[in-house]
Amino acid sequence: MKPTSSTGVLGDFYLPGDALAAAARVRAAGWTHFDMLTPFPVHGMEDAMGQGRSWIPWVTAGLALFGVAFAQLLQNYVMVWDWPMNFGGKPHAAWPSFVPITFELMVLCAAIGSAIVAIVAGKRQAVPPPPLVRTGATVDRFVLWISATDPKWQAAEVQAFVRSLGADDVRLVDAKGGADA
Amino acid sequence: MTGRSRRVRAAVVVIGLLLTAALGYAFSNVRKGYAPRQPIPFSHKRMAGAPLLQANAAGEPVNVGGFGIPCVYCHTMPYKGRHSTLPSTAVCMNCHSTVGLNKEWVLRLKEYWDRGEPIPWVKVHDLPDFVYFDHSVHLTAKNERGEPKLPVVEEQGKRMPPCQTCHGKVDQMEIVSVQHSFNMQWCLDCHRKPEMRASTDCVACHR
Amino acid sequence: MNAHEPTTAPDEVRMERREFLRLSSAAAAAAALAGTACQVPPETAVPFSDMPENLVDGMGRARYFHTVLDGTPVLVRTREGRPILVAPRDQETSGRGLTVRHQAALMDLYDPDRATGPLALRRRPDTATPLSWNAVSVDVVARLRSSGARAVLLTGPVPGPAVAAAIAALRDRCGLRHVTWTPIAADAAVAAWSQAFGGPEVARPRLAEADVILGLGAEFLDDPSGGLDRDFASRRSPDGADRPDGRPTMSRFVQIEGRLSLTGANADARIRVRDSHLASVACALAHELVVVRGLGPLAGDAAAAQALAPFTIAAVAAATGVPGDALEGLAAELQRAAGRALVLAGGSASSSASGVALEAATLVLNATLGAFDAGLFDDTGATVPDASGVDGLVALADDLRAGAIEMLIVAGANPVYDAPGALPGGSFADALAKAPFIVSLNDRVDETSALADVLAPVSHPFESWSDAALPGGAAAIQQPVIQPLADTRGLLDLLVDWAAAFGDPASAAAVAAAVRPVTPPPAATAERLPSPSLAWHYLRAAWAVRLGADAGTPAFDAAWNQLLRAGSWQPSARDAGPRAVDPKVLALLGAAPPPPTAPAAVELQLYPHLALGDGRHGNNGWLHELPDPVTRITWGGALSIAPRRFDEMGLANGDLVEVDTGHGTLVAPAYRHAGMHHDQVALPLGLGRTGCGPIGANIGQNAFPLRQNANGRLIAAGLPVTLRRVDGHDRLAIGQGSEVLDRESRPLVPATTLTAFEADAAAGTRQVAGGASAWPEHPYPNARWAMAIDLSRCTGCAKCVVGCQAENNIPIVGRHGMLDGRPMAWIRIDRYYDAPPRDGGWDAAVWDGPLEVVEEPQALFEPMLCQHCENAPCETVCPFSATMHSADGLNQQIYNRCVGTRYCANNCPFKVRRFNYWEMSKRQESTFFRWLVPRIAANAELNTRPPMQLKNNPEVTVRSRGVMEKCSFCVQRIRLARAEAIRAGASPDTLPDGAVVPACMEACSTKAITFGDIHAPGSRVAAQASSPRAMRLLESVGVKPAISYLTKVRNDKA
Amino acid sequence: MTRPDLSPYATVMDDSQLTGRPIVVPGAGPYGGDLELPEPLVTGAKTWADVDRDICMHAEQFPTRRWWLAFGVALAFLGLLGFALMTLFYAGMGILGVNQPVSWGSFIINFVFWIGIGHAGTLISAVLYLFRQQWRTGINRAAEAMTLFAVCCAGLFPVIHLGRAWFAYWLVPYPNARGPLWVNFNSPLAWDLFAISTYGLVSLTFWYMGLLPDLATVRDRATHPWRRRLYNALSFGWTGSQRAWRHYESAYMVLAALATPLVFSVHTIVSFDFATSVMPGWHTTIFPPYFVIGAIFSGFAMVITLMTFMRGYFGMTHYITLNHMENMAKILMLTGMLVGFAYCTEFFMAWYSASAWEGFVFRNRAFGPYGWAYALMFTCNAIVPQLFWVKAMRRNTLVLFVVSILVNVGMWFERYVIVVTSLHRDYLPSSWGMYALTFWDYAFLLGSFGLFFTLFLLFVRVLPVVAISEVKGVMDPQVARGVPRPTAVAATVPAVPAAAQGV
Repeated sequence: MKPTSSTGVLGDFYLPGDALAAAARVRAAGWTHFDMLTPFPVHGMEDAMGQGRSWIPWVTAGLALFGVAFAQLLQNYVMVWDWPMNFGGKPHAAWPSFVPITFELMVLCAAIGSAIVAIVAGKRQAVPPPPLVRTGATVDRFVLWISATDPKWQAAEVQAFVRSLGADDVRLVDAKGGADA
Repeated sequence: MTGRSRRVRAAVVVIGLLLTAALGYAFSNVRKGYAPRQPIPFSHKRMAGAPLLQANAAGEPVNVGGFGIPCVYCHTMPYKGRHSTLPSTAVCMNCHSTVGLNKEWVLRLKEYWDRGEPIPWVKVHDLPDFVYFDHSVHLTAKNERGEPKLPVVEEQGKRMPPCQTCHGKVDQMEIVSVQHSFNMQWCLDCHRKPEMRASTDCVACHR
Repeated sequence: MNAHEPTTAPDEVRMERREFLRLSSAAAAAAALAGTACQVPPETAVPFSDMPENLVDGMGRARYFHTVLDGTPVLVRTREGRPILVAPRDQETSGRGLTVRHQAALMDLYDPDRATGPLALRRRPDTATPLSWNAVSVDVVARLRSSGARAVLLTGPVPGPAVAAAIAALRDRCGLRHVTWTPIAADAAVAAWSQAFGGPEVARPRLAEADVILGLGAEFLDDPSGGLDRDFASRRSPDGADRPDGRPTMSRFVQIEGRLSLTGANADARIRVRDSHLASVACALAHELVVVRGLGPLAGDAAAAQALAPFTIAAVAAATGVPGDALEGLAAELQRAAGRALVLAGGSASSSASGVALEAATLVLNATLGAFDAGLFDDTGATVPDASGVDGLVALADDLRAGAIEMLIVAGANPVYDAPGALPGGSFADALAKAPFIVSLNDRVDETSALADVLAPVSHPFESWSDAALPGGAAAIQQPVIQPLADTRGLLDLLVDWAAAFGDPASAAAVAAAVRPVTPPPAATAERLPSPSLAWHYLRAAWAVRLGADAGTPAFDAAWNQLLRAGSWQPSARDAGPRAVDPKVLALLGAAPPPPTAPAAVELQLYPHLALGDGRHGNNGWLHELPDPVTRITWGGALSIAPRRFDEMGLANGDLVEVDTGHGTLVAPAYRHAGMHHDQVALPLGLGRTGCGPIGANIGQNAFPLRQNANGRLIAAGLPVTLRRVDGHDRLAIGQGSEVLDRESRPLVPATTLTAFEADAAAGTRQVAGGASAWPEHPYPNARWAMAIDLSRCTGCAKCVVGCQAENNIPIVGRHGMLDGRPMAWIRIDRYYDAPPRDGGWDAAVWDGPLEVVEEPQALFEPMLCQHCENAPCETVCPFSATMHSADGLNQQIYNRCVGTRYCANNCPFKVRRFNYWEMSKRQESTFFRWLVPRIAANAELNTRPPMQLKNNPEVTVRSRGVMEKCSFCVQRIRLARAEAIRAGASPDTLPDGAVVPACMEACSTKAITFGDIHAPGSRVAAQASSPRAMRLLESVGVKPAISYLTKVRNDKA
Repeated sequence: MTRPDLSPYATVMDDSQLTGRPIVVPGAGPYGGDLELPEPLVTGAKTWADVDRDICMHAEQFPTRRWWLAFGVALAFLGLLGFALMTLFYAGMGILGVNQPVSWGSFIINFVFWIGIGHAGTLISAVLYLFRQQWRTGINRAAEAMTLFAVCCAGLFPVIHLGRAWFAYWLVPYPNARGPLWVNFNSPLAWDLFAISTYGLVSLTFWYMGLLPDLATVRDRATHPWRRRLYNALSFGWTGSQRAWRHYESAYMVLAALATPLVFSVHTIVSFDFATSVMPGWHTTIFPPYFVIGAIFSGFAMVITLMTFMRGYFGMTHYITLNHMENMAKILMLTGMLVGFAYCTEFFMAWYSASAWEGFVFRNRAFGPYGWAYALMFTCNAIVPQLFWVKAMRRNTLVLFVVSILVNVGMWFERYVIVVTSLHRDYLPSSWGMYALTFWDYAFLLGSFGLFFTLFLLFVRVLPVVAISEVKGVMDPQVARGVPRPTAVAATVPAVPAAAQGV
């Protein structure tokens, strides 16, 4: 079978600790196109997989600044520049009045933007995701996924390696989503 | 995602945006181009347009252009009152009791006159009821130098009242249609010009 | 198309037609396209077929006409032939003034419940069928001919000389008997003046000349039709700033009365005396002045001493409970002011059994104080008050019962509603049933018309020609200001028409002139149509005599047109020599009854409702909705009970109480009326109509039947009654929240005494100052509009309220709307009772009407309208930008932008913003929702029935539901003045002072309101705003109102 | 270090065995002392697979009769809301009790009430998340859903309370042909638009972010292909990939950090509606904290109400245990006392300011014609929660339920007191008036509950009502693990090479 980007090997673990250890060993063994599918986030996993901190907070900061700038520009354009009106004797640029909306737009841009970026970033990984098979990773399995796109890929070898990590139910999957144990 | 579905999606977005823009345009310019059907198809071009003499088959000069009747002959009040006023049928009958009685529409005019019934003209330049527009102040307002803020139009050696500024070249229209958007933005475009020194207070028009 | 026209059109025409078809289809397509894009539906613009010559300049502009209404000359503003405002004339010198009924006359004119043409009622209004005027006239003339003296014309007070002459002509020619019936008559005054001076003419007091005024139940401010409010207010100028001579002048006004009237509420000092004791108290003052102090021409007169003998101050004080020293002090004050003092009676108290004695004592007092000699009475302004007693009505009822009447014509009288309940032999309605034939000339199927055979509705005065007598022999022309809205005829037209049938030469001449064809009449109408100008011909002929020129001559035409432009005609001034009181008047004092022996007895006063008067305009929603200035009750009346008695009876406002006069009972909701005498209760007259139409029907209780007939006089005050609380509650629609104001905690009304004012001109204006503003002020380089309201001049008469309502298209919310707390009036007159602060506590504010405040109340009136604050809190909070400041300092409210958050109304400290909770201008048709929410139908009935819409001012947007509105400082008038300036080539930004007069200022007869541009040269409002008396409200809140209130100064210098 | 004996965990099978105190394992401490272990957050010795089944069950089986009953009642009230809306739009604001001095009435009360309710969900999610309160996992999903539905109800009222609601869109500053005529950014109502829509959107995002893994769980349990496709699309094809978890967790933390000040800002801005006005009784700087704490208070009360409902109706006692309830009771008591403190502070400030206007308004609040409402408010909000000083009361679900209802009654009346008593007697005594609810006011109030419960019941029918992945994360793996094999495999796995660490 010709490996495609959806081909790879899955292997199950039953405890988060086991999964952590396995991930660390996969990484130590030089694999790069691997992933760990878990029912809940496992503390320390990005460390074990060598991923480092997420860059999402930087996105958040940028979007927050955009929100602030947009809110200030909007309000000053409307109230001061485009059609200044006398509302209750207040000056046109009554800056305290602009604070709430500035804050809200900052939060809005930062929060919605961060969430969208995080979801998109989660989807667009260098490592191709496994095809949608019932991995059990949404129930109670911690599933190791090694993609066929990894330069070290050798189907049989990989399965043996995964078994050697203590994984249960090690199987090869292909693009059709079928598992081939 | 395939390229095809990508294109479909892009098309949907573009069409959506275009629709929104079109709707926005339609809503903002609902008045522009409005040219309702009138009970009598009065031709401003014929009545108010510039005369144009041409020789007919017999070589006699015939006016194929307009009669050059000034606007205020019929719309009498723009300098004095809020409304420019439509002429009463009697004004039409000043001439048409003797002139043009071979024309179908003149006969219809005469029928109205004979019945004593007013002619139910359809308003062309119809502002909402909450807008208080005053023709006279627009025509008589002077700037600091004492010149009319709305300049008098000089055309073919004749000084014409600046009706055209808003109403367009009615004397060239067979059927009168609205030439501008007649929305608040359009009003303000003029009112905001510094040299106009016009009020942009809300109560200038709404009260 | 005519047959002789060519059947085939020339080429040119066909070309045109093709062209047209092409273009019109394009236009239709464009219209359809535009229609899909929410184009408003096409609107037609219908010009005249042949424009009347005099309208050429009048399109879109207001035109003003002088006419006369209910005896007062008025100025009527019309637009395109519709009256839209009734206003006073500029300089009113006729000795008459407008009342709220004049201001509200538009609602009578456009009343949808007026009859639209003659009806054959046959005493069954539900099966009425229309009649033609021709049939009515033929029938009436035939019956008049056959009945002779057995025909009776029953009218209200005769409005003018022309109608009087026409009636006289009819009476002379056909033997018709004329009976007049005035429901509320000044018979006591007429009796006393006739006795004293030998004639019924009552001279007009010169309040502007009097330094001290003593009111004995006087009500000249409650009923300002005599124009006395102007004169009174002209002497309420503590700083003289608003007077031509610039000299301060304050008269002192002491009122003695039993019910707190609007007049008493404006008094500097007030003594509570029940109505039946007023005459005794007046006599006691007379005794003190004439007998004890020997003042005046009657001093030393034995007859006078004898007549006044029982009324020593001690005796009267003992009998009435009035402190003797108060009376002595008052007598001393009057003595000091002799020659400058006036004593006035003539209020509701004069309709008590001792009313004639009261009026007589008043005359004695005036004579004693030298008021007549000093010229404090003006004979050039003398009037003969309507005083037809009840005798005529009683005799008529007797004749009806005896079958002596064959035909009764009722014109402008409604005795079934307003006759006393206990006539000898039964009610008037029963007597009417005996009449074989009744024609009613009233304007609708009212209580009396319902019993008639034929209703021949007369036009409103604004629709017909007539004239009216003014005080001092002057007269005014009543010229129509609109064509009759329905098939009605003017009263004078009818009378002239009928008199002509009997050969009266003047009438016949008028008819002949009227039917002389000007243009050939349409052939289709075969019957003889008297021209609507029949009365015009009659009037011109009659007035030709007065104007001293022959009718038809150019000189007469000029004089006539001049008269129409001036509005009234003044005879050459008559000599107003001093009057001498005939001592015979002393005999009337004997009529004063001995003080009642049973002190616990409660007596009843029936007083004319301030807005509705005698109830003739019972279907007028503006009048019903106007809060009574004193009680603040709208849409109905209440039994006023003194606060202490009210509390003793354990009542709450609105609890039902039965009043028993011995020959009639009435159940009415109770009201805790501040300042009532403990032993007096009061009920308004003029309510409880049943036949006026759905707007006013069954609002309040009809108290007319409680009046008693005593020797030809109708007794309406001092009636002994017993009160009994009955089960039930009828909520009072009171147009005000709390009524007591402690000015120390809440410095909302600047008020002080003259003593304090002379010591410190800023007395009474102190309040907590506001902090500094965080922001710089906005510049106002051009005009800046502002208002000043002089509370010393304001009498609280509420004419401004109605004037504003008419000018600004303000709907009526009805009784339910007032009960729901949703009034719409843009200006209201707040009435407070001044209270000292309570001791101690972090909340010492007094607001709940404690007895010590409301038993002897000191009333404060404060017109409250949008203050157009510089720092308007309402503007800040509107998210839609529907309200903001204009460049000339107006607080603009833009209805078409308003979405109705009502945040502005919340944030208005003055609560002057009004929200359209319902659709008031359009009828909503859904049967289901009209059933589910009955107020939809109720509001439609009050506001949307044609021809009500004709009253609307086209210069002001009619607001839809869901929109906030408020006083605009009559911005439409400002904009019109600016437009006028632009047309005249002047700068619209620098209008001269006085160029803009808002409706409230126009309606104000006492000149309490001043409006203008504070930047204009010589601006009066700027001067007033910078006066030390000026106070801008709520300085501590920092809103900076554009309205300055000038201190109300109470003259405490006895 | 030896593993402590965790057998007490296994013995904790259900609510009745929870004590609300740590489990003491004698002698199990690292130095031989007693070891205090927290009681488990999930009882019943559930495995991770059990969690899936227990929670997804409600979204998978045909609705029970009880659900239909509840849904029917909720729908009836929603129908009432619809009918009332039709009447309102046809007849106008006049059908309500609002009038001249009291221009804001039940609609604004309901608005503030619902917005307040809507605060607990995001607070539980965000603030408790930031404070690492793991017990939040049992209730946060339902609480966030409650937030959203409460914001829906809240968002309804400012729109329909407009006189011309069909022009509500003018509040959005969009370019237009009127000049363009923009909005007035000085107005707190303009701030409200941004605050509430931001809050709604961020809460929705937060809630949806939390739902993503659980939607994948539902997908993976689905039997019908369309259902599978639907939930797959809804979960954006979630696989549980660590590479997605990494950004997910970061974003979730960021959202929590943003939502926390947002929660405080929203009610702060709502309080500005009142605090920036010039009305005595409204114009006060205490309003922002006062409103926020009241919102948290009422929100937690509503959470307690709903959780009682879910425990009883949907058998969620193993996930929403008495310990959860007790924790919420503690918060309720704390916030109740803070609210009571705010009430007293208001009076102090009114007295201390020496402003006659302010003094009168507060006296009138407590002793004026609406004193009954004030008494009701004070009793329900400041006195009744004092019950929770007694532990037995905190652990009695009936008491909790009754108190939570009372608190929300009290909080509704708090807004009633604030809105009505400040307006009905303000500066000018002449314009004082009274306010009373009409039938339609009640219809809208009840109808909004209909809307809320309809949405909530639909939510429990189609989505996991407990945050499955988060609950799994706080369960003891030894108890909850998928396959009951000994930990031998893990023990045999060699230690992580040092080279892989610390990268």
